[in-house]
Amino acid sequence: MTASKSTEELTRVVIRFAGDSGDGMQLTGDRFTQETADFGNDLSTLPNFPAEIRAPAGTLPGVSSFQIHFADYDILTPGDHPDVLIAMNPAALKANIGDLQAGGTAIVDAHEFTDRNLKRVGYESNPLEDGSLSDYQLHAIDLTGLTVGAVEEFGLSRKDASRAKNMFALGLVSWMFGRPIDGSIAFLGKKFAGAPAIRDANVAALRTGYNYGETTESFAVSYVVKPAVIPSGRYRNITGNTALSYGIVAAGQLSGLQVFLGAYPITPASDILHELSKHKAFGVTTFQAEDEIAGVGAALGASFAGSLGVTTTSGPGLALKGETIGLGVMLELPLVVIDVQRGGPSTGLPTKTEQSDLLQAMNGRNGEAPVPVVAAQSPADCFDAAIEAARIAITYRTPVILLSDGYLANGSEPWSLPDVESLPRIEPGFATADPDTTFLPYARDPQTLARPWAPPGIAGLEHRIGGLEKADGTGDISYDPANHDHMVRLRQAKVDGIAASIPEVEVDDPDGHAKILVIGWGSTYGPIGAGCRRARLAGHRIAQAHLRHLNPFPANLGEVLAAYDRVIVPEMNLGQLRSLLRATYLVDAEGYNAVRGMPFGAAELGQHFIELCIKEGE
Amino acid sequence: MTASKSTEELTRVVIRFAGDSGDGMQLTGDRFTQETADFGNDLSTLPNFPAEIRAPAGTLPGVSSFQIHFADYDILTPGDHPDVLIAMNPAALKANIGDLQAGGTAIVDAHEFTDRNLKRVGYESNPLEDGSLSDYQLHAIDLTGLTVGAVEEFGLSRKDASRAKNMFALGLVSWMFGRPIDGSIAFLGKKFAGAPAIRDANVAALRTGYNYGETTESFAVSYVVKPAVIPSGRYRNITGNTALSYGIVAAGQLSGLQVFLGAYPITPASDILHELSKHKAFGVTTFQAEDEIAGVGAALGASFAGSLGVTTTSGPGLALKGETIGLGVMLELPLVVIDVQRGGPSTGLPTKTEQSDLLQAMNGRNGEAPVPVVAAQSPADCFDAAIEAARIAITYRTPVILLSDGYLANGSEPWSLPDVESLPRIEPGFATADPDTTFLPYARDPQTLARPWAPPGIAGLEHRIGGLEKADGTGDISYDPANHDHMVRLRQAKVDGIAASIPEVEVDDPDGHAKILVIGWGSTYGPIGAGCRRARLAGHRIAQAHLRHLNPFPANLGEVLAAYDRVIVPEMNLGQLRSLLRATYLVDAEGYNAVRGMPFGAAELGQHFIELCIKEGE
Amino acid sequence: MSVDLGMPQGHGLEGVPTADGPQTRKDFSSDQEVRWCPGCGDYAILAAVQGFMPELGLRRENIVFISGIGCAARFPYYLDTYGLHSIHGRAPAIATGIATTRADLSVWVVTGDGDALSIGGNHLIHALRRNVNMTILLFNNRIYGLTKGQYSPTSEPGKVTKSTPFGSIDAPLNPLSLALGAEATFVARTIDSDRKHLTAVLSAAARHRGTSLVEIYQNCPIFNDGAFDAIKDPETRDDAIIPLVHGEPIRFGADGRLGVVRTPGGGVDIVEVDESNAGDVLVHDAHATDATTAFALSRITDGGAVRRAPIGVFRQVERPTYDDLSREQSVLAGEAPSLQALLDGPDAWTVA
Amino acid sequence: MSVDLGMPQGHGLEGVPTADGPQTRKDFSSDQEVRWCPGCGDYAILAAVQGFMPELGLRRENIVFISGIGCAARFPYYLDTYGLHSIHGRAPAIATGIATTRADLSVWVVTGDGDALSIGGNHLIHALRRNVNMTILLFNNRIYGLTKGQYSPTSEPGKVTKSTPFGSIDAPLNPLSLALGAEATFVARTIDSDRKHLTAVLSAAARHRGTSLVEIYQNCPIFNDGAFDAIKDPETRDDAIIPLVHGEPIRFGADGRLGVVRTPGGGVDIVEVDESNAGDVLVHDAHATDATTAFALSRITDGGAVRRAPIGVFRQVERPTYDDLSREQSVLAGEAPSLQALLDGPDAWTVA
Ligand SMILES: Cc1ncc(C[n+]2csc(CCOP(=O)(O)OP(=O)(O)O)c2C)c(N)n1
Ligand SMILES: Cc1ncc(C[n+]2csc(CCOP(=O)(O)OP(=O)(O)O)c2C)c(N)n1
Ligand code: SF4
Ligand code: SF4
Ligand SMILES: [Mg+2]
Ligand SMILES: [Mg+2]
Repeated sequence: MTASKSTEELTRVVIRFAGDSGDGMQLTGDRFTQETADFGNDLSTLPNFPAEIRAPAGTLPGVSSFQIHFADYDILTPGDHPDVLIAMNPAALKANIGDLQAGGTAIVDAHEFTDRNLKRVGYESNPLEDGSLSDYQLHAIDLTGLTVGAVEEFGLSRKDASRAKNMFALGLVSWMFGRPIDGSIAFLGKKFAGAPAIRDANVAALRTGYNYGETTESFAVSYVVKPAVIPSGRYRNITGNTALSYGIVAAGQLSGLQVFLGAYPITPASDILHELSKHKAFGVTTFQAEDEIAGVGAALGASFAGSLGVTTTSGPGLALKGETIGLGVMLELPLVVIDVQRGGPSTGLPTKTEQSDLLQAMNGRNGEAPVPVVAAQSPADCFDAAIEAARIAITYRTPVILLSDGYLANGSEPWSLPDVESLPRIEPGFATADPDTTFLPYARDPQTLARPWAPPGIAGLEHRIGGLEKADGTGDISYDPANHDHMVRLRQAKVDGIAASIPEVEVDDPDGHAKILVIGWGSTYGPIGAGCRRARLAGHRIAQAHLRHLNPFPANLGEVLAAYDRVIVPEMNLGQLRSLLRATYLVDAEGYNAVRGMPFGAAELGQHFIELCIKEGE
Repeated sequence: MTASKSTEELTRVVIRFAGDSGDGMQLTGDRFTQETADFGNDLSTLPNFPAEIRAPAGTLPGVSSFQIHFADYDILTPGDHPDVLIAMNPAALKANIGDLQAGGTAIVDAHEFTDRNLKRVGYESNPLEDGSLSDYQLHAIDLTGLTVGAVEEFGLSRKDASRAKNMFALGLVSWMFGRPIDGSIAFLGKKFAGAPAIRDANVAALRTGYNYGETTESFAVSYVVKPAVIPSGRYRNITGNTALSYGIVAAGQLSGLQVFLGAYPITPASDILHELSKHKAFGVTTFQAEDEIAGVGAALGASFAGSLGVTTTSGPGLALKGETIGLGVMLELPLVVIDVQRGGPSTGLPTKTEQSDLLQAMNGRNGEAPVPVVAAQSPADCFDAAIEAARIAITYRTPVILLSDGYLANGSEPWSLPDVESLPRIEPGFATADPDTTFLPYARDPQTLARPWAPPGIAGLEHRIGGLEKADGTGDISYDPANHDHMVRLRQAKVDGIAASIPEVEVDDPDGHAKILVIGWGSTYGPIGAGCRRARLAGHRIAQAHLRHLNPFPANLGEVLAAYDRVIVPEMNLGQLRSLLRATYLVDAEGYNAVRGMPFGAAELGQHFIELCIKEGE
Repeated sequence: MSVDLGMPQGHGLEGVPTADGPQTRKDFSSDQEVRWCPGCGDYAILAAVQGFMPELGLRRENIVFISGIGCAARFPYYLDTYGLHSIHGRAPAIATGIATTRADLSVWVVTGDGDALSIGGNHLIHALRRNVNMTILLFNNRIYGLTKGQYSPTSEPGKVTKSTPFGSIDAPLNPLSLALGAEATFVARTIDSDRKHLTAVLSAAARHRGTSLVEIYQNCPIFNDGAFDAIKDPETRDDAIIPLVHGEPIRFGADGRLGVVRTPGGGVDIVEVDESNAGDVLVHDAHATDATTAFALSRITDGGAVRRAPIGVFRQVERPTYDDLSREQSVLAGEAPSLQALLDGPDAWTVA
Repeated sequence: MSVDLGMPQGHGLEGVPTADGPQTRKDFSSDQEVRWCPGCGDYAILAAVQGFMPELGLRRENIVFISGIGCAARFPYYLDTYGLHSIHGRAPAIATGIATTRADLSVWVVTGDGDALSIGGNHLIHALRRNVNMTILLFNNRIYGLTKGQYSPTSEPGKVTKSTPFGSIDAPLNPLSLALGAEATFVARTIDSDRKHLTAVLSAAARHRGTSLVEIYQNCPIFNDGAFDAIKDPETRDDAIIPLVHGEPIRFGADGRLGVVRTPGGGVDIVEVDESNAGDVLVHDAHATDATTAFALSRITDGGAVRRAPIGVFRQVERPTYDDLSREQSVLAGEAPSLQALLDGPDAWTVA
């Protein structure tokens, strides 16, 4: 960075890249994220794409965006309102300007602000000229023109040349925030190794953008966001879907089991199938089934045969899998069911996030069919959550539902890399034949109440099981009333007993004197934490707890809830955890609910918490 | 009745006919029931058949039975313990003797007690001879031999001749309790009109059995159970599945809508499909679909096209229909989903009763997908419950889940016949075209929040709807966050608002001073009521309430619950209503749960209530 | 079993009210913005359907389009008729409920290769065997478009996609063979880019009473571009497209230099035609009672990359439709007796 | 795509460990009481299977029977192997997971006409196209037994049952035509009452590598008694049963008086055979690459009452199996790299 420009220090920045679906905004965001990680900030990201594959160019539904929040301290959310908005066309501006922080910076590609394009999205006049953006620092730049100029020498068509404008924008913003671009240059080198002209054009655009910032007068200031003080260790940036996939791979390795994924593609879960299909070398077999029912059925079959059966889906798919999960409850076999929740009901908002499948996970099966439910709280946490789900499934011989959501799936954050050696092993404990005793497929481990897992292939353990009620011990079909009552309670007790193997819920209550407890589950962890921080910064006392286990609850949860005057449950649904807490603990838990297909904002929650604290005199 | 025998007066009797699946016990029970109805007793019945179609003759799993409880007062249950057991073979004796009242009467077909048959079911010695039945009044009669003798003249094969032994038994028991047999004779005449020899043999067996009782010395006493004082009116005996089918036929007539049933057979719901398939003349179309999903899909399609779409199933089928019901929630179209609950989870106990699908009905769909839930409380009540479900579905444009169960399905009781003219009409209120305004398929009726129902065929109302979130009013696809939040709440508010159209829950609290309230739903109505009677007869105060509507609850329910010190919720599950009450009203509702595939016994509940009352000093 | 009740049993549109006057393509365009990717084959199909609808001359309000989920399944939004964008794979089941209860509607199902053949395979084959009066347009792009490019049940083996980085290993379904195996009465194929042919096939399909299955080869430029190049490229298409015309010998290629003949093994094969063998060329009989030859023709297109494809109506035979028979039973059932009599039943008693 | 890795690609049982010594029928009888109705055809099939298993010579513990729901689906309980009585219609899907993960198991699916063709139709056709190594025994009694007698997708039209008091109105599926339309590699039919034939077909099916579909005509004396009388009654059966033997002319009837010939229309027909036309009789080729003739043969049995039925192996062709290819890809993927390296990825950084 030359001295000719002044720099300003910031603690945190939120940037949103927005453009047409074809403009490469996700890639741009990914690169900026990697640069930011390389630089050493803490960060959190949130991509946002349209439901359409590629809506007509220049339309509002076609806008795709990527937001990154980075800071010199540990942050919890991808940020509420961008400080900087990059808008590659009028549609992107229109769709996103409302979110821009007052006084924030808008960088737009002036080239695209033609009458035709403006009209297409309903702008009556040109916002770059009509003064409507006067609340913002507007940089209207001919990004397209500058890019085309910069890459002239590589002999690309004008269309191809202009395609590199996202790299120009990346360069410019990288300069603004002092990001190192070497990594991105290397990346482009690899990505376009087969197409040198395109590679060179992209690199040139990137460099030109960077230099444009440095030389142009309109950018007077660049910003410094110091590296965060982060616990020492190795890190990488990771999305929830990737972390979850790795968790499944790791669970296979830790248990020594083959992994079999039976899945049917569905947004936003498909990427787990995509990722896992690459890892055959790790003993992972993936099966793209004809539908969700076949996916879970094949997974259950694989579990019967001695693999770790896994199935991935989203809400509508989970609805279809209910009957088969119920069979898994009866068969008492390991099965990991992953639901990456999206906006519902029905097809709903397929690309948006929501937490509205909790009660479906709890109850979406006929009969008394209890199933442990586990949830991930951040993108990187998906790794641990997946291992935990597999641990429970294998140890207790039961289907387990693991809840992620659309935000976790695609959002990313730095992940403190685990040391593989230190990850706990999972013991499948297969049954062995004992010539002196008859094999009882429904005998119980006294500790876990788990039954023996005896995949085919071992002489002496031949047995037949099925979905009809079975006699305790033998597993024979039984219509005996007392046995049925016993077995129903036994299956419930087995699931309840898992509580003994899970950590108590921890409360973050800095001085231990808060009267208000905020409790959540899943991806609201970040926003709730950020909201609590704001309340505390404003001088209030507020406690936070977050649940990994939704069924069974941690053993101390009742006590924890009872220790507070008010219990607040923010959820991206109409109050599903809240109703479970109320039913279980008779606590007058209050909801804070928004079902907008978007994560909560930290400011919104902070505001709400502050108001509550003021009322309570906290 | 001749004077040669003495008679004894009883107020109530429970009789169980038990035999091999092929012995015609259900028919025998049906006939005895009809005779009893003709005689004027109040009654309640409970058939019980094996899961196997026809298990090998003479085995325990092959035993089929039919129990009837009749009395000179209004009764509520089919009875806990039979006073009289008719056992057509050793298996039937073994399977049922444990239930017989101490001192009760056992009538057995001695002919079947051969060494081979005894051994088959594990009798080491002949119970008719070894004194093991000394606690009972045993009548070991060669029913087979007597029957064969009685029908000799009709020239049947010995096998065919012996088949009439169930009629011999019916005759004998009819004599014992002074039942009129003319109706049964007429019935046999019709049933076997095409086979005169068989007809005559059955009639002869029936008469001979009757006369056998009257003439044989071993039956010294016959019994009188006086007609019950029953409100005047016309009555018939009816099972829940038939009543439910009639309710659907009636709903079609009352609304003027065609009825379309899309169904896939499943025990114990199949008989509704069978019954409705007979009623094409009433505008009922039945479609046996390729699976449950197609069944509900076709029903929803029919609703879109302007019919009343109905689908029938049991638990596993409901699990499969979840996704489509969710579509119905989004489309806001009428749809009646009937779940005749059976023992779960998974295939469970297909021929047994249970109440364990309540939470599945509430939550078995992705996203926030609220659906009204209605339950029937007795066999005859299935008629009213079906009409109520249809009323809500049509009026509020919503899927409604109607819960019945295996006991209601096959159990029967006298039904006070409604006067068709007095049944309330249901107004479909189809949308009409207005040339001056654009049609808004998601506009709202201000009262009900229902949207317009505009089946194809009307010019000017053309519209496209689907499972993606829709903009308020227009119904266009909308990804707008605020709109989604609004619509999620609107759909919930519509369902909640149904409470305004349902009666308040009534409490049976004779003097208004009970401290304990027992509240239930579904088929436990009878046993709970009988249990409360027992507690009151024992001098205790106890209140009873029973819910027809599980979602939304009646408006006054919270108040009602709050008025009692203790709230007891007996359920044939592990506490599903209980958890809903706790979550909704924060009331410390206590469960009384048994999951045995059988209705509660009145004595068992009575005992439990009495203990509670004693503890509470009531 | 089937009785003549003067019920609509003629062509597929009998019983559907006709329009009062002429219609235009605009009458069938809804106000919704079309949201497929630029260059998607779905646009051409939409244009063809919108252009074709006025030819049918039906009242717009008596037309219903039902779809499942997928790119193709957005179709109903763009037509100003009644429409239902349902859930994945279930459109044929939903349409069965509509068609069975409403003889006065023209019922169309729009579906994709994943929607119809993967999750929805069972509903498809059951609709076909029942022969419910509806027209199913199966947009076959041999890929899952909406979920961004996984292989589908019609993708060629070895296909590298996001979910099959090492190549797919499933033999694909041939939609037409499957339909013929499922007792279909109308089976046809056409191409997104050939508007005239597409329109002709749609017209035949709509007029067929029963379930008409029309496979439409549809290019997905984003995830499976060029899947049908062999039959679209002017260089190769003449030798690749095999038009089937009832009653005509099956000849194709420049100047009809190629023809389809039966093989001794019972199938069909393609030969160069000259005077010596012109008489052997198979004369297409779409109305053959036996579906075997139609099946043989469907096998010309194997599961790999499309190199050769018969287009046109493979089979069209008459069989009573499920919905007509259902309505017939209702008519035969006669007038409703009194509801009171039904409720009372034969065994009611009176308590005074 | 397929590489020779010395993996089991031979017959269907390659890779399954064989028994140490001879086995008897008793080794395969479990201790569970058999609970079908007296006279049910399922007994005969069970006896045949129990009798046949020792012939296979496999270790009992490496055999798995998977079923759905129905009377037929109780089958696994009675065999002393590993068994899974699953849920309605899903057995082929569950078996796919088992077969794909375990090359050392002999996988059998037992299903009914409702289980396989109604609710389970989709899983069936997808198993067939994938050619997963398993043998599917489809007990076709043309009725729903377990739910007490509703018509099924194979019931003849007009069937009066509890759910169709006025007669059914659906054209039935022909299980073999459907399978052939779904790219099946092994398709056969046999009869419950013909133990020898049943055993021979089972043997061929088990040895076929891939999905073998065996339709077994099974009498349900309770709800559909006599459905197969024409082919069982000694009076009529000779003219009704058409045995298919690979490489042999298809002749049947007393002294082979009848034979199957091709028709000019492309199908097959039955003629009286004499010297003049003996040469025209079709020689059965179960291994024909083209499935057309097998399809034609499947059409001999129409959807009505069974009057004539070819039995034997209609089609048996080699095609790589899904499970072998899946395992092959795993082998090709090589040794697992380190898990740590996977987690770290290429872009990790270190904070000191
Ligand atoms: C129950 C359910 N499962 C999965 C999905 C995700 N999904 C939507 S469309 C689709 C496949 C689309 O492929 P195709 O039918 O070929 O349509 P195309 O997009 O290619 O037109 C899938 C898997 C869904 N919406 N619902
Ligand atoms: C999800 C589900 N739907 C319906 C049923 C009820 N059911 C059990 S078996 C069966 C059909 C049986 O017919 P088939 O497969 O022909 O077997 P069969 O009894 O004739 O041997 C049905 C409908 C069920 N058990 N589960
Ligand atoms: S993804 Fe393919 S099929 Fe879907 S809209 Fe785009 S081009 Fe068309
Ligand atoms: S109902 Fe039919 S198929 Fe089922 S066991 Fe009885 S005879 Fe066999
Ligand atoms: Mg497709
Ligand atoms: Mg059957």
